[in-house]
Amino acid sequence: TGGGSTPNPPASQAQGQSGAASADPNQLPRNETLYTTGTQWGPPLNYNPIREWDSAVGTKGLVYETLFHYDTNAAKLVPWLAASGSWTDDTTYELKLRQGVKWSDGQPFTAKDVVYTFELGKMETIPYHNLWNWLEKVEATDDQTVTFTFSKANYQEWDYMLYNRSIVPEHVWKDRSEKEVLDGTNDNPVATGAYSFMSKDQDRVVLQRRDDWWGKTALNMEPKPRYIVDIATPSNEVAMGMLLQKGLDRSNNFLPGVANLVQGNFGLTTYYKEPPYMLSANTAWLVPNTTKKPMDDPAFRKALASSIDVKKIVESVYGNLVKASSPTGLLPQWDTFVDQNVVSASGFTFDTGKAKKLLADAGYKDGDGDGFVENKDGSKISLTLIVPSGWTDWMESARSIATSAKAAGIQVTADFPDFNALVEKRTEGDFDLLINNERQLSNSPYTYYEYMFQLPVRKQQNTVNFARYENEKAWDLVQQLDQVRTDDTAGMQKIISQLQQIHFDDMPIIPLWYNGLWAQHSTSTWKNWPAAEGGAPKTGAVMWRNWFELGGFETLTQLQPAGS
Amino acid sequence: MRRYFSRKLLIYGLTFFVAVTVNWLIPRFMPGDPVAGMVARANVAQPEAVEAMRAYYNDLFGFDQPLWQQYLNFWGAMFRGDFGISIWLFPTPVSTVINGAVPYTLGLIIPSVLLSWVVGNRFGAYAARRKLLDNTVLPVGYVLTAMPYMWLAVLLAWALGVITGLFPVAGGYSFSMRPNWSWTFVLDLLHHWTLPFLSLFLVALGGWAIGMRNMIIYELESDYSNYLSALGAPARLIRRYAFRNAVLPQITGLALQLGVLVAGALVTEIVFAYPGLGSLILKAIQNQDFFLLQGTFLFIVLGVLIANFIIDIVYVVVDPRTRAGMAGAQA
Amino acid sequence: MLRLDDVTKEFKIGAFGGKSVTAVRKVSFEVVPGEVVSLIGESGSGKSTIGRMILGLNPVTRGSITFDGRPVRAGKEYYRHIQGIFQDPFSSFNPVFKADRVYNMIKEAYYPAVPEAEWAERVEAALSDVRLNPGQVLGKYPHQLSGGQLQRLLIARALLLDIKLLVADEITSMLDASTRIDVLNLLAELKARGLGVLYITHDLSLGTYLAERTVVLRRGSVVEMGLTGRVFGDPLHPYTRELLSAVPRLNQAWDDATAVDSCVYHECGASGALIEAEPGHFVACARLDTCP
Amino acid sequence: MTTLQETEPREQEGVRREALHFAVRNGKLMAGFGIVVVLLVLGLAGPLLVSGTPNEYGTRPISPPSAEHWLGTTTFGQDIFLQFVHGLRATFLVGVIGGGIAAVIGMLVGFVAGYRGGAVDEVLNMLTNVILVIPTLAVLLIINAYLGIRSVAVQGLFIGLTQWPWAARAIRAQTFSLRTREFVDLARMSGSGTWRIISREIAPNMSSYLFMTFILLFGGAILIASSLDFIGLGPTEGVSLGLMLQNANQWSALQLGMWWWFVPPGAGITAIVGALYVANVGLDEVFNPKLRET
Amino acid sequence: MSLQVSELRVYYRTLKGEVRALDGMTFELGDGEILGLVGESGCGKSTLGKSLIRMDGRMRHVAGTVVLDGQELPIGDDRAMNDFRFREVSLIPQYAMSALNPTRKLRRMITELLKSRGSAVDTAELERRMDQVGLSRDMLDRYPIELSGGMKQRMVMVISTLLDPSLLIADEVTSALDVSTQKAVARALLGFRESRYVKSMIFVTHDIALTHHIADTIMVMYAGRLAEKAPADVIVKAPRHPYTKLLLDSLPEVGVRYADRRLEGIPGSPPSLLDPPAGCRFRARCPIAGDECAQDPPVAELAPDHHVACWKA
Ligand SMILES: Nc1ncnc2c1ncn2[C@@H]1O[C@H](COP(=O)(O)OP(=O)(O)OP(=O)(O)O)[C@@H](O)[C@H]1O
Ligand SMILES: Nc1ncnc2c1ncn2[C@@H]1O[C@H](COP(=O)(O)OP(=O)(O)OP(=O)(O)O)[C@@H](O)[C@H]1O
Ligand SMILES: [Mg+2]
Ligand SMILES: [Mg+2]
Repeated sequence: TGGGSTPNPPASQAQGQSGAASADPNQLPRNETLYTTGTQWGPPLNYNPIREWDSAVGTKGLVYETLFHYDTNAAKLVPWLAASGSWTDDTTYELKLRQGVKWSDGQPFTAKDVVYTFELGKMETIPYHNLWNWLEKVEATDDQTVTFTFSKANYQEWDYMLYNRSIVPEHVWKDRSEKEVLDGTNDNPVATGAYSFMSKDQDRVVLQRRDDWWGKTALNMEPKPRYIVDIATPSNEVAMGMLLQKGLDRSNNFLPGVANLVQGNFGLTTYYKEPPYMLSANTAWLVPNTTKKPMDDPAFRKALASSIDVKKIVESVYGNLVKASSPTGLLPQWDTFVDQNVVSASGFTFDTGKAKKLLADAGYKDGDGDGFVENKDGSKISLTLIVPSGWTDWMESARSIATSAKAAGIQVTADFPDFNALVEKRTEGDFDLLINNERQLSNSPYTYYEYMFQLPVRKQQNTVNFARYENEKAWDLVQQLDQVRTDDTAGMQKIISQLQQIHFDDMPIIPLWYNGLWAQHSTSTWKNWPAAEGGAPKTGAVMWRNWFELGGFETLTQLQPAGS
Repeated sequence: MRRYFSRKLLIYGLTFFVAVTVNWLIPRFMPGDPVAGMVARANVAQPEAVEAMRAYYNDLFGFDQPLWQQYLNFWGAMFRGDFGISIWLFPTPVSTVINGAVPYTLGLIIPSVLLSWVVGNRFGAYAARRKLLDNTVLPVGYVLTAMPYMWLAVLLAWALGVITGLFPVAGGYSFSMRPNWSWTFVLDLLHHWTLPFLSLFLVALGGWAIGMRNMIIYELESDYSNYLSALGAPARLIRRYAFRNAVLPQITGLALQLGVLVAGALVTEIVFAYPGLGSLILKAIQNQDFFLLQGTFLFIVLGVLIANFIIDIVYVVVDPRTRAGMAGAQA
Repeated sequence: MLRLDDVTKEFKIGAFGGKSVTAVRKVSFEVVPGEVVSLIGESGSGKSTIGRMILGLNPVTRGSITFDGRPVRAGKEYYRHIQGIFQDPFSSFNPVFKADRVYNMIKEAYYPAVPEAEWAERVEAALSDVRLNPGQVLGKYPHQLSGGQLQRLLIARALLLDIKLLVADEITSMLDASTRIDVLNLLAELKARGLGVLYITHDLSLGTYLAERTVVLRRGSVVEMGLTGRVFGDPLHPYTRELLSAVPRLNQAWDDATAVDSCVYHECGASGALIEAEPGHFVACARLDTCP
Repeated sequence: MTTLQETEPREQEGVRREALHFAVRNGKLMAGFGIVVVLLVLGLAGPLLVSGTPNEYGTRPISPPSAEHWLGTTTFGQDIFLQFVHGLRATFLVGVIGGGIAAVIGMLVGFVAGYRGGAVDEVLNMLTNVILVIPTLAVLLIINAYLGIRSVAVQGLFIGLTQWPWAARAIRAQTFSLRTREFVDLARMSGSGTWRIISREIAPNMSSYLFMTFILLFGGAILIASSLDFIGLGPTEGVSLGLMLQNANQWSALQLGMWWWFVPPGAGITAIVGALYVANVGLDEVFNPKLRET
Repeated sequence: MSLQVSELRVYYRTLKGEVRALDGMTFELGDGEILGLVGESGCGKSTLGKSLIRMDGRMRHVAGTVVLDGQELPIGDDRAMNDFRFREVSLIPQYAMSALNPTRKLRRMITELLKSRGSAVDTAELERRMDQVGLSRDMLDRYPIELSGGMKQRMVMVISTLLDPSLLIADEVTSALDVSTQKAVARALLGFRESRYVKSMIFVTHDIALTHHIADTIMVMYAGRLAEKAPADVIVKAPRHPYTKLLLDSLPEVGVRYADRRLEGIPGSPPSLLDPPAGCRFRARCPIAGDECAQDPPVAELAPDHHVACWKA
């Protein structure tokens, strides 16, 4: 359905620039096209920026845009559709919009669009509906200015909002019902971004650069690929095959063994030339169900944490493609917030002996001599660690965890239910242990601790605090953290230090390793990919959802044709 | 003849009904909640929003109704030609999803089934009772049929795709193309089709060749063959007759094979990232997409039944013996 | 002893039972103890079907068959009194087992209490009754035995049970002349001991050799029946005559004169009902007098 | 027909001896069974001879075949030969369970439908058709996916429960032609009941055919199991050749040049199934005089 | 002299050794002669028939020659025999009921068969012959399954003789038929000779009465050898060989009743052909056997055209 209904490419485009470009609109010239994969696993479904979880790649970031981007290296917001923004008082935020930005239908972009977008959140089913718990009102002071008035200023979360909400055109959307806003496929997107959708099919979405994009002049940026084809590969092996065939320029999949290829002569690059090859994107945790015995005992959880040989997982399962996490689990980008004193005093390391001692001290003994400790009441402990079936690396990791826990005397068996079954168990709290990593790098460790400590614990926990760990004080601290201004690093550090202490004392979840920002690039058509060395860009290396705002878009502007 | 057909139709209809009911039931008896999975994928942080979404989708898909009601709705909707909305590919209608995938799958299955059948039968017939060929064609045939589809597929992809670069390893057509009716596009389609086709074709080929070889040996030993050779008829004629008679059971085999081939195609499609029904089924399962599953199953059931029906008719036409009513006696 | 009353049998044929053929139509006759009734008719006239119905192997479509006044009820009890020998001795034995297994089956079913040794004696006695040398036939597979041996093994099997009626369906069809006569002689001896025999054949000379009475069957209906001497000595029905004339006889050319081409016998006598032409001699020809 | 039947009365040999005679002279049968037996022995004895747990990580990942690791190692340093011998076990187990169950159901349905005929036949026929028409692999996928079937035995069970229809059809047809044979009637006249007749008269007559059916089902079960394993719906405990194949594929063994990881499991499956098929033809030739090469 | 068979030995290879199914047969068959071949089951009648046209894989031509119309038939050479089959020697097989390809209409089958042998179908002639055996012409447009057994049998007869072979072998073509069909078929065979569709014929059966009706000469075989050969009437009325006599004695006639005259079979059974004893093979069952019978009896021509292999005859 997609292809035919998208606007035709501008006439100027047909002539192309390089002689090699074909005049056939049905066949994209290789040297002007970027082929990527690793973001979506099924057909592109819609161009609806509200559906951030299943809209076609680029809906947010390439087609629709946000007010700011976030520079992960400098740790600050970068104005995008907004020219600037500032807190005029504790609970009022004033946003200045950029001049001269136009929607793709030619209408000017104004404050009304921003107001409309945020007011959409008043609808119950809109993912950012929660914002309105602490946002009082949004007003367009004038065409270029928007004023947000808060009942409670959650500075950290607000920054997150600023670079995460796609702004939609009021003049197109204003009559849409809640159903349409949430479920609509938004077939002819009118947006501000640098690209427009050209077509989509079961396994791909094709974007075409808009040569009249406002950022060309205003930001002095131009993404280099005239076309972007994002391919939904069903599996890593296929991506690997295509990468080797040079049919792909970029794979954002986890490709096991890619280290061999990077070192070999295959024209593939990654961010680092040596382990861990990739930047870190998120933390994988071992989540114990703290409502169940004996995981309800912090001492037991600590012993469990000490029993896990993460280094072995990193080396054997991942072949050093990932890095062992710090005991805090905070991503390396958040190093400034790690309180080394707390870590050295209370942090944990892999030490089977210590794990055994912790168990013994806490009263877990192996009474029946089967090599495994029992509960204090003498009942057997037999824990099941679940990870989704088919997630090979996690399955191997789970096996490894089980092995090392057994060495410490804790009986853990790995089990691999189907993903949906696992989700159900996770939601209902019907599990012993699981592995999870559903918090990405963001502007603030707040999101990390929110995940760890959010209260209240409900009957069904959908996205956070799967451990069902209840600590009023910790949650209080998290909320305080939210209300620290984002430029107040010291203030943040103070609260985070306390949170870390609680984390170590209670071990509600056990950080294991950092998953990489999987990005393998082929240099056969495009070069100057992000890399650690020399003058290479340091911007975001993936096209995953939300990552265009974290530097992913900037990377596109720095690409160079391989021939140049 | 009329009676025969109406009876057949009745039986097929009943089979259809039961099969579809079973297919409807199976996903529903599985633990896990598709909406929960859907919501989980949305990865919405705020619990309230999650609850709202959950309620909204449960209502939308009718999961809040009693099971029997859902079942009735299902048949009702089906007769209206409405197969519901895919959960995984929300909000795409199931029919759209299937329509997009069916041409690829059919394009893969039909030629590979028919060609392997035709070629395999020829090979087998040719090899039978010829020592040299028998000792070459036969072992190759066994190796071919004994190969797991995916193993062959991956080897093909690697050898002819990655290493030699002769064929693409993924997709239904070039990622640089937009579907259109030009020769370049058609060639491109064929180019992408070749490897998946080949893997299905080769595996099936061996089976047919062997089946035919065994069958035709029986025929070559039969009374009518003996009679013809006693009258000095050349081997060519005898073989031709034997072939025709040996092919009849193979026709039944063809119908039996169809269902199995859907499964083979599934694996192949996954290996080659080919956008057919197979990949859909797997995804639908992984995402508990009841509606898409029902839709694809319905399609398969219909396909297999229709193929069987056609073959039933073809059989009556080509084999005079069935018309005389000895059908029960042969396989 | 055995009575058939208006027995009719229809078979469903066609791939899905669309059509039906009437294999046996309103057949009635009787077999009394010590009597051999021969059932004669061309191939497909329904002879075997009648035999199988009597043996309870095929259900009767209409009409009734009674044995000693009771209707046929296939089962252990019934077969204690009635046994059959089928047309094809080779397919009457399970090829993968030794031929004498048929005796063990009888023992298991009917004489579980008889000691092995005694049973072995009984078997040997039965074998010598049929003039078989036990040493030659016991412990062999069916394919190692000749047709005549097999046929006699089957007769011996029936003898092990103290049966009252034997249905012998073309039990000599594949034997050469000399073996054939041995089998016939044996049946005659059994008959003398009071056994009733329904002797099915299409070979008239064999039918007449043994039988007191003969039933001539054509296309499922009885066309003529009566004492053997009368039926063959003075055949009334044109079909019987034609049959007789077709029998090849030594020293005698085929006799074309009796073939009644002028009388299209199967179309006369729309009712097909039997007429008693002389006491005990029935014929189904309405125009007996008009036919030569 | 006639000549044959009349020849043999004078021969002192039984069919069994004769079959054996041809069996040991049949190259196909011997080669086929030979390969299967070698692999079976490898699967049975291998794990006892080669020590270690198959999934344990070794110290030398990604090494090609060598004296120390006969078939090399995986990305994780697991010894592939060790996995292979353990995998063989699982693969044979799936074959036996899946093939066995399917054969049992197929025989039951086939025998009853073929022997009883009539309405029973119609109903069973329909059941067969329904199972035939249901996309079994897909249903297997679902059952496997949601019921958390994670052991080789249960996998075999489900395969067995769905793979029988063709066998039932074939056996039904055979029974159909056997039940009209007169020895069946003779058995009835000897007071045998239905079950006794099926099991003691009809089944022994098609024993070679039944055996062949089992072989084909056995091979089929192995192939289906490997497909399931490959899509990631195999058992999660233990190793099987299919799982090895899946792992090798998921960790891109072939692309990374580790052919020694990808090739053996597939070759193993091909060898087992192929050898069984070859043996099957051999069997056919042994039991069917018409097919014997003269 | 149309057919001369001399000292023909054809053995079957089996696991246990060679079965000497034909062990030195010598006989002649004249132009236009119908030879009835009778004998106990397993005595080698079919083997003789097969040897003359097509030996199967197990058969081995050990010795002896067959000369047809002055030409020696290469009976051991399957390929070379092809030139003679159908044109010179033809066959109506015992399995006539299943000898027709079930999936071809008859007309087409016949056309293709003849074409493959390099002749065209003469439809008029074909139909005339069908008329002669009482088959209606529309049979040609039917499938074999649509014909009854007797019809199939007659159809095969017509087909087998289309090229007017000089020798026709009819192997037990009537044993499965009922008397009236039997009669029709036998008549048709006679008619074929009359019309010179075939010159001479070997008619294999175990129905002596029937043979007597159509054969000019009857040859009695016993255990792979010739026992007696003589004009039909002579055999029936004045047999010389003890086996022939006993065989005839055991024939019931219509009207003969057990009660009136008890017929007797021949006691004993024929010897195994695997390793037949030396001497007369009937010796063991022969009521008049003497010491000389331990020697092979020569075939003696006791009267013109009356050959007997017996010391006592
Ligand atoms: N099981 C069956 N199903 C359908 N038709 C049958 C069946 N058995 C017999 N018939 C038909 O019933 C008729 C009588 O058959 P039956 O076997 O009784 O004949 P018959 O007199 O014994 O012949 P024959 O001399 O050849 O043995 C035939 O037309 C036959 O085709
Ligand atoms: N294929 C064979 N292999 C071994 N021996 C055979 C074979 N065919 C026939 N014989 C043997 O050859 C001998 C003659 O067989 P043949 O078929 O010629 O007998 P026949 O006289 O035609 O008997 P019938 O009257 O039963 O047809 C028999 O003893 C038989 O055992
Ligand atoms: Mg009969
Ligand atoms: Mg013969």
